[in-house]
Amino acid sequence: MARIGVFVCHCGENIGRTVDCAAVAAAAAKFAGVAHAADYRYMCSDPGQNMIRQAIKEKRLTGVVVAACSPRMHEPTFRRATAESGVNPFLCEMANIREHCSWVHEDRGEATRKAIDLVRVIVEKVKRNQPLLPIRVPVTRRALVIGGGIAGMQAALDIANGGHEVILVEKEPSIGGHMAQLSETFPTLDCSQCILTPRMVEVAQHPRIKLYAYSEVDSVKGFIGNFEVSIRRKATSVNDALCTGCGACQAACPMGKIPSEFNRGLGTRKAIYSPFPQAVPNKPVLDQANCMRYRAAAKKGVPAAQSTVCGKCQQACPIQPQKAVDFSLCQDTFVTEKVGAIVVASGFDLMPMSQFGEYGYGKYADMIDGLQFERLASASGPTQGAIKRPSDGKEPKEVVFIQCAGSRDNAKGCPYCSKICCMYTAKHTMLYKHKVHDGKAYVFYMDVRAAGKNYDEFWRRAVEEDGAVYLRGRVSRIYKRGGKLVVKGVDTLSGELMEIQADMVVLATAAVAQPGAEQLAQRLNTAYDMYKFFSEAHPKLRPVETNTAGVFLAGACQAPKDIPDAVAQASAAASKVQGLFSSQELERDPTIAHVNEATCAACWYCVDVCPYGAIQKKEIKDKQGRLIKLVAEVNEGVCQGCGLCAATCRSKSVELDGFKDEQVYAEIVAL
Amino acid sequence: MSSRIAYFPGCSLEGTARDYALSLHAIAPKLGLQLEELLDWNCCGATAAHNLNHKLSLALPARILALAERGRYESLVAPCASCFHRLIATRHALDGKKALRKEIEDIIEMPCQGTVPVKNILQVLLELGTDKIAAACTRKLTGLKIASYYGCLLVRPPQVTKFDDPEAPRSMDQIIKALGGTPVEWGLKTECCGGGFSMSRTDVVCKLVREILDNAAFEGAEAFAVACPMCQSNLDLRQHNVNQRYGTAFKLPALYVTQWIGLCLGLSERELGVDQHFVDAHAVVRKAFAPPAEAAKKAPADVAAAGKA
Amino acid sequence: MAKAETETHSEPTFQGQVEGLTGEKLSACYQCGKCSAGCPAAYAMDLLPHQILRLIQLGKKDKALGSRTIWLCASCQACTTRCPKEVDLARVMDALREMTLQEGRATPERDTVVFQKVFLDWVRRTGRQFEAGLVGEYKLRTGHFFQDLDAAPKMMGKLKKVPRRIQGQPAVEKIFRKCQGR
Amino acid sequence: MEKKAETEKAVWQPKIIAFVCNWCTYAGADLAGTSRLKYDAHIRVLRLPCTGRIDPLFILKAFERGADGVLVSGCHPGDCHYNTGNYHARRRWTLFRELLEFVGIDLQRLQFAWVSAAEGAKWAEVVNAMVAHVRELGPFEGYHTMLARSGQTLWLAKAGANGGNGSGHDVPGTQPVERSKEKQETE
Amino acid sequence: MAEAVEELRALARDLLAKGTVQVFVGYGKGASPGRTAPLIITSADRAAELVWDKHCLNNLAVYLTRSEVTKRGKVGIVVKGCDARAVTGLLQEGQVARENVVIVGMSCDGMGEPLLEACGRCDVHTPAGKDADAHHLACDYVIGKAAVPDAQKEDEGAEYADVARIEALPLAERWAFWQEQFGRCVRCYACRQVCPLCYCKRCAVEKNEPQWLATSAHTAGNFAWHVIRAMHLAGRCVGCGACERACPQHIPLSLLNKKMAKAVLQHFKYRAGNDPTAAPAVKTFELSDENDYFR
Repeated sequence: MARIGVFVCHCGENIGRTVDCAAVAAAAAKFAGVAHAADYRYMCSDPGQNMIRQAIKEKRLTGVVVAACSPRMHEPTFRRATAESGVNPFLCEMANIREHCSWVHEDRGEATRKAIDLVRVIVEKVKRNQPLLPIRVPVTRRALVIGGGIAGMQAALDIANGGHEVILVEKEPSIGGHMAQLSETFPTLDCSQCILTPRMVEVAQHPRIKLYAYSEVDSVKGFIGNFEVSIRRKATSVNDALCTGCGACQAACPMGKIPSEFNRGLGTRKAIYSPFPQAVPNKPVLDQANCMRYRAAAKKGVPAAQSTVCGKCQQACPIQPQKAVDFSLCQDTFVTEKVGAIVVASGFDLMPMSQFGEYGYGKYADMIDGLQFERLASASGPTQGAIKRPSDGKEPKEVVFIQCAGSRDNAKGCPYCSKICCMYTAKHTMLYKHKVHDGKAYVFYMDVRAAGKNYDEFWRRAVEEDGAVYLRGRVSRIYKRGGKLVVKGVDTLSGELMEIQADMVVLATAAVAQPGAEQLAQRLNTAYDMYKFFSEAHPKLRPVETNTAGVFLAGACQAPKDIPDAVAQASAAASKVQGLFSSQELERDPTIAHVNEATCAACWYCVDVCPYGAIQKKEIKDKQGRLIKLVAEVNEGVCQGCGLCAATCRSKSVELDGFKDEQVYAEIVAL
Repeated sequence: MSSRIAYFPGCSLEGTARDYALSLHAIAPKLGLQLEELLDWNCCGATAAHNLNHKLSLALPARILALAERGRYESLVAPCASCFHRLIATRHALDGKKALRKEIEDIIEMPCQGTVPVKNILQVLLELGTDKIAAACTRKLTGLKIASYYGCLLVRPPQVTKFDDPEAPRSMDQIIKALGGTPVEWGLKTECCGGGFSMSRTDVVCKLVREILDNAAFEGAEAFAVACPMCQSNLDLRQHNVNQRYGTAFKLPALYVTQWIGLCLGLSERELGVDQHFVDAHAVVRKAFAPPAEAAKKAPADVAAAGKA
Repeated sequence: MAKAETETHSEPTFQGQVEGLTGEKLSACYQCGKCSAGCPAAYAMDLLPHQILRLIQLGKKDKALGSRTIWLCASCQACTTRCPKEVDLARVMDALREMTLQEGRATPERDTVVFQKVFLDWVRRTGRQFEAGLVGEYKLRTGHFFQDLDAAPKMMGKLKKVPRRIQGQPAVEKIFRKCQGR
Repeated sequence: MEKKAETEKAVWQPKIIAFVCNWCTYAGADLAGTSRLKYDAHIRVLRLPCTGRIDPLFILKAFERGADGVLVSGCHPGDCHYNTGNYHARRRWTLFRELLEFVGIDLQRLQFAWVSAAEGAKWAEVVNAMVAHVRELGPFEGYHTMLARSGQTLWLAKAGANGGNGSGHDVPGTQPVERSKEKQETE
Repeated sequence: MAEAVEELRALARDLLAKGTVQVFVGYGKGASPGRTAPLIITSADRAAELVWDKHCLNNLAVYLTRSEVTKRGKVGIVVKGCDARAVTGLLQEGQVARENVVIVGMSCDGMGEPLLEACGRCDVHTPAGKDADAHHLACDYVIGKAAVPDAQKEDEGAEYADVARIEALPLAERWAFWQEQFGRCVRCYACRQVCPLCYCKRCAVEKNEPQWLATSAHTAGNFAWHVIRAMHLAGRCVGCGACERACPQHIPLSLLNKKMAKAVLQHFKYRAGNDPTAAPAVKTFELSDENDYFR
């Protein structure tokens, strides 16, 4: 038989004025299972709390009901007091007779009657409460960072400098991301590589950062604090342990015509290559699809190691006796890492020009996108920074820059603003004018969005000092006429139709999600929006968390971002991770769901409705290990206790601690 | 080719574009195309209708669609791009819009379910297959540089016409290629010619036609291939106006794609109505088929063969 | 000085009217001007297409309906095809023209209207177009007697000399009556 | 029996049970309190983690216990503390209310609202409106008679006796036996 | 039908003999003429007992979740187009593994004499066979070709006419109507027994602590029982009507389920049992779902 103690608080006059607290206590005393009832002026005060502690001891109470303010206010207080006298804190609950009663009603009789009801409800609930122990989940204090762009590098460095191990996974042969492709950066026009490469080296040499380049996350199991990640290491045919990165193999490779991804097709690379001189790690990878030897071997159906074709790279390798170039390393390998938190920094991509029919489907050599222009302008680029147009290497005298190419364009399925184009286009006009003094730079724009420190000043400088001609309007059509690209646009401000015979056109194509983003999100069981950008847990208050505990976001994988924003978010994510890593164990609210395996019908409705993917299928086997049946199972590390599963379950086989059917039933019946 | 195609000539093919009809009827049997002229068809209302009265612009084509449905045809082909557009646009407008369809059906007093698909001539020819066309040829356009001019209404807007590419169409070029011609890659394939303004705003038409002629000529075109009476007449009839107005000397004959095919099937310019054009095509045609001698010789046999196919 | 149209709740705004007629969402237009940039006839227009749409948004009915622009639109569908906000501007132009005529407003592009009216008239009378008649009557009504005389002989060779009524003409006539509400 | 019925009428006050989520509506009701907004007292709030936790069974049970009206309220769409709980709940209610209406229940007696933690005033409005509606309709005679016919009079009698507040002595349980036992203890 | 039944017997015989299936579920002779009874056989030589006529009303899908059937191994089962929907539902809800059943679709011109009104609106007289796309349940075998054409799903009006009739009644009359109906229920649970989708190991009504649903057969308890049952079948019931046919008290149970089906179609554009790949309506949601009734 339950022995509940009821403590009614006057909260000075706040409750006492409209609720007859003594009467409430008196009524409560009569409730079945109530062993003690008292009222006091300030229950939350020390004397008040002492009353509770004493009563628990003296009256051997099995549960506590405090009728006072909102549980959102003082529940922790009274649960602590209860716990201090040896009763499980979850056996203490509050009846809200202030916010929900005394403060909102005037008639003392009605308010008192209501208060009595509210107390009765909670008494009936507490009678059925069970002691709950906080769930402790061990935390593996290692982090996985997906993506080695500026955001990923920043997050990795911050976490590593915080004293924790970091696994950094990059799908390209080198870290650096898009920032490594940029020539200069706005709004300061300082050289991108000059500020980036030291960071890359720092990452490479950091004792607590383990870098997996040319690798991708293959699968993710587990939950916050306890993830198990399988990483695919793509075959490089190069023995990293031996390779010194001398570059002899690249020099020797006869395949010279392969378009360089890093230079976005404006330059070429070899079949065995590292994407750029300052690459980190500075080890080449062999691209089998473009290697003579691998092709020949594939035709013959023999392993490349046994082929005799070419092999110049191997011959050129100075390492002795065993060559670093090793054709037997031709299979992808897998490694598994255990981590406690994951930072996604998989970055963005650009909308392909093939989507612009009205601009010729990107078939015109002299129409390039923003990143291609960066490579043209970059001192380390295919033209050593000279602005030469791709078709004939001539210096373009009239260049048209087109903003919002795909962005803010519903017809292209991309109604959002890409955020970075206004600024980098302004930068492009400057870089161009600084190198081609007699050149003309036209910019077609719809609005110039330059909110940010020194941003507006920057684009104005492009106009006022460097003489870029800004035309407000979209371009409707571009077609080739001999060596020129005819650009048909309009300046809506003057109402003038603008037809420009351009030597080169630069499209500021929309920033879109990485091709693999959707699959990655699914592997991580995190939400993504209709444009395949990762969704943050709350647009304002939880901008770097996801709805999956332990998975955080950094950089442009969440939405288009410029460098400062990406870096800031990366550091924020890193600090979240360090917060999580600040203790060995993670304590979680024990009000979670449980499945009655005996009655579970395995319809999996709970599995599908769970917002957290916290419910999985569990095999029940007999002693011989034969499968008897499947049932649903709640992962208490992941469950957040919403109870959606409990309500969805038709056979009532799922119960939510703290809000069990019995408890709710009792509450209803008590009214 | 047992599928029954309803043939909707449209008004201009009875008049200004008579040569279009002539050439189509000349090549159809040789390609095994069976076209049944839709009985008692009416005018689609063209630009005028949708300019002045929306309901009318739907009702007139709707009657045509309804006739085709009543005739249980498998498809309805309209060689005139303008007619094609009005028909398919109407079909699109009524699609899934119960109330509107009801209203229009009440106006035309016929059921109009939109069950019969509408096609333009290029679609029909492509479905026939370029290789089949090539096979039927008795002579080839020896590398003649031809600019395929599609104009507006065959391809725009794509969600309505659902045909080829609105910005860089290829279908007519493929046919020209099959005929041994050299398709010209040029920028204004789908630029507007001024369409219905031929009479009322000749100046506008001349300006647009000039740009089209200029770009085609610049890219080396020796002649045009078209599939639209309006385009044809603007390029052809207005070419001399352009030359007068702008002091240019363009001489680019504009032949219907059906006429180009016809020529390659061994038919004469007269049989195909090519002689009715304002810009004389004879020189270009002769150049294309030089040397004409053996082509003429081997013609009859092949023609017979093609006839059977 | 320009002043935005004051909305009265009794009758819909100009934008409301046009949206009603076309089913297009005109508030979507953000004035990027792509329609104007691609419009083949824009050079000859007194207002650019995007400006017409802006006038609709501002409720400037008289200025929009009084413009040459709406009559210079060749319905080439380039704007509709390329509009980033998926507004069917060609359809909007149709609606504006129809509105102009229904409200019996004067138009600066009389010839075009005449041509199209004559065009439809022949369709109503015979069920089909009678080009010879069309050209003749158009010249008569506009007074452009000497237009294209040089082309005439060759042209006439192609054209039918006498109009032919189709059996369905009464049906067509009826369609016209129902659509034109007479 | 008749006497009871009379007293019942004399003191009748609507009995309305509200099922609310912890994060938005409960907090909103707290705000109404801290803002000292006054609203009708004849509502009893039961707190749950999320509207997604609310099972139609709860609502039927509330009616069986003599509720004259039931109010369900939670976070606005998109604001759910658990991301999607209220969306699933919404589908559930869309069907459930149509079903109840289909079997003859006036939907004034089963109302739904989204009340955020910031909408103290809205909470007060919603409650007042709900109570007012139910006052107009009067006691849920239909259900009450059905219960009476089903021999479930006990709860109703109590419900009437002290003004719709239910019995102070009735402890839930299923077997009538247990119920009477409990009664003896406490009376 | 004569040749169909022979083809069916031959097929069943073959399946059992070859051991493709260990148990075969079909129709057998009923207790009285003009009736059939489910026939569950495990040996080829009993295949001859299978029948196929106008009276094969039962929805045999219900046996696919019965352990006494499934424990024997792979199951061969006879389904009509409508029953196939139930099988689809079971597949969607993971109750049946496709590889564990051999589905024999029977073309059907409609059942019962006179014809069941549901059959009048049937749009699956001939079940989909192997050639069916991923969005339809593909039967392993289809026997015969239906003589009558599939009804066109033109207007939902006809489909839900009987529901509409009730909806049209004033509130009070609706209440009275159902009070009368539910009053008659004796809680034999036949409705649950024959329902292919009532496969729960423990029904909500059997749950005690707490006993949400009263078990004794009084109106209030019955009311709650039938309302909750309708909720539990919402978006899942395939409208086979077995419950109503099984009800000894002739309570129009289909009305409730059809009301839900109507609501699900109207609000969530979903039809239960049509598409094995589709997510059941009550498992998912749309941001744009109906929201007007929320204050």
